Amino acid sequence: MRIGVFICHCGSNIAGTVDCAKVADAAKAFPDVVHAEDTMYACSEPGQQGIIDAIHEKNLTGVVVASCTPRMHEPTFRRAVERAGLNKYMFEMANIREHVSWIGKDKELNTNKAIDLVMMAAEKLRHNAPLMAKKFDINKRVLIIGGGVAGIQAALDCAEGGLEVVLVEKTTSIGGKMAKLDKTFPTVDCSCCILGPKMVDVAQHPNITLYAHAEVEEVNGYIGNFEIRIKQKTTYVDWEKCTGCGLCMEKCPSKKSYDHFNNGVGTTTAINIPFPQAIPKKAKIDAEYCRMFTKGKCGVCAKVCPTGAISFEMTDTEVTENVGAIVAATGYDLFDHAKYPEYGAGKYPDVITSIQYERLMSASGPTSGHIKRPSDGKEPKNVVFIQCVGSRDKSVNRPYCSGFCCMYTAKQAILTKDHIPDSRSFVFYMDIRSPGKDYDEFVRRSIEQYDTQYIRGRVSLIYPQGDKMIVRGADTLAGAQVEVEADLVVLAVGAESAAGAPQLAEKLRISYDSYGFYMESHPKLKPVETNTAGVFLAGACQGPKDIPSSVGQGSAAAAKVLSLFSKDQLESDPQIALVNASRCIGCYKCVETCPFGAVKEEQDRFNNPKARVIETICQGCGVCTVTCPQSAIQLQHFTDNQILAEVKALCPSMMVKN
Amino acid sequence: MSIRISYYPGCSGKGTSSEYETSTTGVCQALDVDLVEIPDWSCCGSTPAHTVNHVLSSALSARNLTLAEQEGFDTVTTPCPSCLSNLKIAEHKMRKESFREAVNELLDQPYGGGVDTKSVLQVLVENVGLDKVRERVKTPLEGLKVACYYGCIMNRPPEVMDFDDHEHPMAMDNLMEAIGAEVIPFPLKVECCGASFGIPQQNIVTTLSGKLLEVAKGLGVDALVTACPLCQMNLDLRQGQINAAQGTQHSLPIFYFTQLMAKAFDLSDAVQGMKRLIVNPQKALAKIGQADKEIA
Amino acid sequence: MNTYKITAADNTFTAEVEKRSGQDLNACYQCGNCTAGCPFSFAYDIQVSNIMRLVQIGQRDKVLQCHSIWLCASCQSCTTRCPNNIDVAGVMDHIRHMAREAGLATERKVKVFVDSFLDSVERHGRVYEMGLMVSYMAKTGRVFTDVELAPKVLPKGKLPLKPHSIKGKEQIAAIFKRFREVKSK
Amino acid sequence: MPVYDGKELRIVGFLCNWCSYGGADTAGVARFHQATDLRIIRVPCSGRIDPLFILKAFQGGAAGVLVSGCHPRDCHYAEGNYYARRRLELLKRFLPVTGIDPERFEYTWVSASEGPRWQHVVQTFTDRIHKLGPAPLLSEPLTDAEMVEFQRQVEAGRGCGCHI
Amino acid sequence: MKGLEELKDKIHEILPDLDLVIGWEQGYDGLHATPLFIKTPEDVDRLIIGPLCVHNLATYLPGLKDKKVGVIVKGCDSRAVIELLQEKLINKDNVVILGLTCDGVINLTKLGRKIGSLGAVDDVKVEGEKLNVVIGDQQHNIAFSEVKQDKCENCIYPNALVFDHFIGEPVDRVENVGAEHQSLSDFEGKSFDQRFAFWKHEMSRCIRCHACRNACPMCVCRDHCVAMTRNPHWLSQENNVAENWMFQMIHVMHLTGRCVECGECERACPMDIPLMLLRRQMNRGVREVFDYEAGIDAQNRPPLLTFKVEEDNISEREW
Repeated sequence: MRIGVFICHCGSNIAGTVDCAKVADAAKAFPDVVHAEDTMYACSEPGQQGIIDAIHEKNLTGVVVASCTPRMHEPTFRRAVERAGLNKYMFEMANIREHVSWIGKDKELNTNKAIDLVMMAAEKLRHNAPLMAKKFDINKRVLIIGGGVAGIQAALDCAEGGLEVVLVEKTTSIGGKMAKLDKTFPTVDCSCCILGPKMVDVAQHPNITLYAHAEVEEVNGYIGNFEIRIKQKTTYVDWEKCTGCGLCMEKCPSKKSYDHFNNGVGTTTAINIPFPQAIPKKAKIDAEYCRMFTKGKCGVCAKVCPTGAISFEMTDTEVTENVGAIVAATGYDLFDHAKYPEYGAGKYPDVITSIQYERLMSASGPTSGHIKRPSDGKEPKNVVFIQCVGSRDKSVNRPYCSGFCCMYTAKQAILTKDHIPDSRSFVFYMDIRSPGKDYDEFVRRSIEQYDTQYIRGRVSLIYPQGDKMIVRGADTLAGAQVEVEADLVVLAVGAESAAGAPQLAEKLRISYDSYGFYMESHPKLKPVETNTAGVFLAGACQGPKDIPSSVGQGSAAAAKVLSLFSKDQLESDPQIALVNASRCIGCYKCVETCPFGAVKEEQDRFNNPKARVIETICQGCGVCTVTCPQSAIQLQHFTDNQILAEVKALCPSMMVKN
Repeated sequence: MSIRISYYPGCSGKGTSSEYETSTTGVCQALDVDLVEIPDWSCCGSTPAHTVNHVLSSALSARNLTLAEQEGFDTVTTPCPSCLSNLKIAEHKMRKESFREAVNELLDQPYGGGVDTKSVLQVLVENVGLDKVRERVKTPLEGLKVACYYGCIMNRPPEVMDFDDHEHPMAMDNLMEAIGAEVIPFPLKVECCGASFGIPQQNIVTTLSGKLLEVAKGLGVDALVTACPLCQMNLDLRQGQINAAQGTQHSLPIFYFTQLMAKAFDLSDAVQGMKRLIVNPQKALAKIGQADKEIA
Repeated sequence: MNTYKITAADNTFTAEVEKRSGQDLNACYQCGNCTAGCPFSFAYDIQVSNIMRLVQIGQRDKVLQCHSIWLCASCQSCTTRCPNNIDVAGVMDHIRHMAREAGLATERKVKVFVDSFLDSVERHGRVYEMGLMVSYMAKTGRVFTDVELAPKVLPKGKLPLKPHSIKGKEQIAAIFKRFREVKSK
Repeated sequence: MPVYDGKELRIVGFLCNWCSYGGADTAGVARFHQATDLRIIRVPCSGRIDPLFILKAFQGGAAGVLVSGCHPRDCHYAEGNYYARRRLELLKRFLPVTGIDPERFEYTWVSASEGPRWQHVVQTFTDRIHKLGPAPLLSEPLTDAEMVEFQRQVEAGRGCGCHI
Repeated sequence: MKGLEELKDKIHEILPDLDLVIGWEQGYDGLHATPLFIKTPEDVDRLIIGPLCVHNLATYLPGLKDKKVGVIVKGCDSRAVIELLQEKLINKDNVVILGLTCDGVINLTKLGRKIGSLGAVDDVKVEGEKLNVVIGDQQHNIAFSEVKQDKCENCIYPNALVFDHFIGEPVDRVENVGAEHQSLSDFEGKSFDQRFAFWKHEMSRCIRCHACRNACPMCVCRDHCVAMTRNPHWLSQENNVAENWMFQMIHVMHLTGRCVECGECERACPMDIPLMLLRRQMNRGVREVFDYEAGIDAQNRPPLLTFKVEEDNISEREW
């Protein structure tokens, strides 16, 4: 083999703490290395050309690049060596940036370590073999999980692009958090008026199949061919028959049910349609409150329903859908302020959350858009907004900024003045974060034109005195403690990952961070991809996001799916397991351990039992390779010989006396 | 089933809070809690010690923990939150080796660690239990409307004190309810009364304790119930000073929770120590049982 | 007000406070929650969040000479509610230790009260409240401190006129003695 | 390359591509400084790690071997780390009989987002290995002169060299 | 071992339906038994059973997978059969198991240490607990317990666990059930360095003859053993301590959760390397972590071929 080695400086990123020339020099002495050089930016156009030229000039048959993590640029360099006519698997990378120059301070030690890593890569490369990808058919349907604005956008874009879409929504209506909002910043246009038509489009689009009140139970398969098991949770109402007339809601005697859509502001009936614009507009019985379930008798809804849609015996059902790609758009949840006992831990009726305030202001809300405080129904005159409740707070394990609270608080202060002209709004804030088109102007408008009193400091304590809430905070700009006698306190609760997000991630086999937000493939360059091929992200499931960003990501994910499906066949990754039939004794232990059922029991022409790997099913984990005592089944590109070569390079047992 | 536990009365129990001491021991006896006083216990150092030096403060506390340990106890109980805080913090800090060594350097006998301290309140609520308290009640305090004030350090910082909610503690509220009193939630349960500044900075105490009395008055309660000698002294003994400074006319009795328990248990007057209170509690105490009569 | 010369500031001060208290003061983002909750803020000359800031920018003299550090009662409001889990009350305690060691005591009465208290403990093993009052009044010259309370307290038998010393009071005295020896090293 | 005398010990890491290798990258991106001893071998999944690779490293004189994969339930391949956990736990319990201190081998779980945790793992493990010192060797290393002779023989075609 | 005549009768009865039956016969001297492959009724006459019948005949089964085979097994040997069935390495339909009860078999190394040369033994008789060894006109009377195989010392499976025909009456389990072999705890008295040095010395004696592997009923790879190939290249052909050590490690690791402790490896080793120490340690781990013993129930899943999401005895490794 003729190996070429390229040591990247990455500007000063690597060269700052690694002597790249020395590494290249050392590499020249390695077996089979015929060329070694250091280069400023290996990934740049001239850098890649240099590699291609060297392959041609020196007749290289394999290439090692020592630069950043292979998780970043391995595909880049593989394409480069392919352009030069080599098989792209005749390439290895040594990670001397993330694993060397960025973590070690001592240049001498770093250089020595870089030499080791290059040697390991070269030794592995000596055992590499060209691999060829196979092509397989794909199912051009897409599953979108979550019917908030991001999921709606992704669904509509995919459907418009001609794809069949399966949309699964956890609650009984699509619309997500946006459907609950009164107005949106910075335009103060009606949230439901701009979202409503999109929701109707989803309902009417011939390419979209909507499963509301449903959840993804199980995901099997791989890019191009996923099999999804969906649980259709019982509603006790036959939606084929339900016309959404609402007669059941009028007659239901259990009127004190928790109103999920209104976040507990006001109550609803045990059988209900969550809101007038709901899609699908169908009723569901909340068994926790329904008298038929709690007391065993009632059945009023069943009697009044004109289509006979009520069925108390209904149970969960399951459906299976086959798709080729998945978009997770599961959104976020709001921080539970019970974790702040100093703010009453949810016990004071006049200390409410921002989303409850949205519902209070909404014309379709429980107060028909009149702001009335929950304790006594009076119109509040002094309204205090507290920012960063469950954001930027290490003590409740929420150190991150939720990003949108500053903006919605400015909006809510403006709307408060619109609703109650003689009211005063006070906003306790730490910093105002308003990067975005017309965002900061909007905050200034709240301050300058709507006389919102912004107070820089956190609130330490809220307690009731008479019919007021005493809010004790700090004004750090004045260097003083301050107190506000408030009629109503609105907590700007931050975003946290949706309930059940980690469990879904495990089903999808994607990663999530310690707060439950899904990990994108690359924070800058692959913001809607995941590390699992065929699974994409949209919206706040990846991290807190406002509406424009969520919509943008919904479209971006749709574009990714459409471009994936622009081909009729996909290339399979050849880094999969392969059986050496002459070594296989047919014990089928690999069949037992394969997580994907990718190994099949077969017989050769002499009727000897042999294992065979089904290429399109194998995902390349290598569990089988370790299971096999004869090492007959080998994971390509990570064979025993390749890994042993690396181990032996580091721990050369032959360098010893007998 | 009786409980045997090491007991640290604290200096004020032998002086300004003697009624807390008598009612505590009386109530514990009535509930089969055997308080074994630490022999020859010494002052924990209170706030002054830790404001001077943490090693000194912990040394003064640790001496007492060692004495309890030698008696074969792993838990000490004390009525006083200030003592509680010092003993608990000493144990907490001394889990760090370098700190423990520095403290032991000051001591005749080194402290080995591992002795926990609980407030009497915690022992009554957690070890004795509200059911047993309810059983022991002879005269329920029906008709008496109280608010419970816990003081600032009984539950804080939560990672050290490890008892009840640190902003809205309920232990005393539940206990008062168990003996029949009507309990109004006090919004400033853990707000500071001014602590030991009564002597050097009287205005601090009159302002902060004045605030507490003001809020309590707004709730329409007959009395405040406390668990801390310093809080009780600031609110009771200095109520006149507060009235003078704030221009108010408060006359709100300030009980120790153990006094009201003694009352409900029908323990002797000497145990109850009601006469030792500065603000006359008779009017409030007269309400007990009145509610029933009104209905009748 | 002075211009703080930030670059000329005393870096060692910040480091010393961090080392003594074991707290990371860089974690403080000046939200003001400590000031917001502090019951004593009305009596402070510098608010606690401002003290944290002044420590961050190394203003040793300003901090050690302030009155607030003597008026903090360690009620733990700040520590309990700090969003960055900083033990603010602990930091205040340590700054007060540093002021004491530097011979500073802007609130002399507070210092004298503390000294009198510990004096009493050192002498008797426990606090002798009556003796403490006498000692305090003698040192401050404020003979009428709480004198109006005397008629209320004395008949209640709450202030014993004799100290009750404990048997092991020498052990307590030894603690103080060793403490002073260690400190003087 | 021989290890740096007095400064480094030979520590080999086997990391799964999806979680722990990513976690090590995350630590690098955040510039979380770490001891330099560790050399990482990237494998697709902890389920690909044959305990024999670890013994092979010890055979070759490794002072420590660290394995890290996705947290249980988070495996990119759904089940690989469950198999790994069984294999590695048994290896760790087997090692004492060989005379290799089981403290020289450790396995753990680090996700792609856990940069700080990775730093902590590396630092803790490296410190531990430095306390234990260099590994016992099955044979004495060649002297420089013997090494030259060995290479001469290889070049002369007398040694097969296939074991490099 | 009892019931030779009953056994012979049974073999005569079943032989017509089988290709062969595997048993033991007297070897080249009075001391050695050797495997007997019975194909004709005449062969049956040569059959012996007794304390000399050390060989685990299950070792031959995987190689005779397609034949109809009868096999005679002691309690310990039967575990190997079960493990082979568990791993589907043999087909139960093709095997007829003749189960014996056993009160221990001889360890020739131990005997050799007692009587010096093993060269010219004429006869060995067992009389109760006594072993009578005849060499020419010399007679050695030795307590049988002193020259038993290690595995017999605290054997808990004296009767065959699986059988189609059981010969004789099952005996009760002996005392000391389940106790770990003394050698392991003795070895643990040594420091890590001493243990390492011990193996370094033992492995310097290993001649890589592969007898341990060939005797092992679980080593079914045979011609495809990774110790004998360059692809993959786990071992070089160099004969040195490090490579010998690695060879033995491969053997142990490939037996993880499978070894039934029949002791054949150690018996077969011409250099008397105490290989069972390694296996006992591995089995201790399997027992502790999975509460599992290999070769007890053919329905059990070998521990490395399965997993639990929450393992009972593996603590999550928090740092």
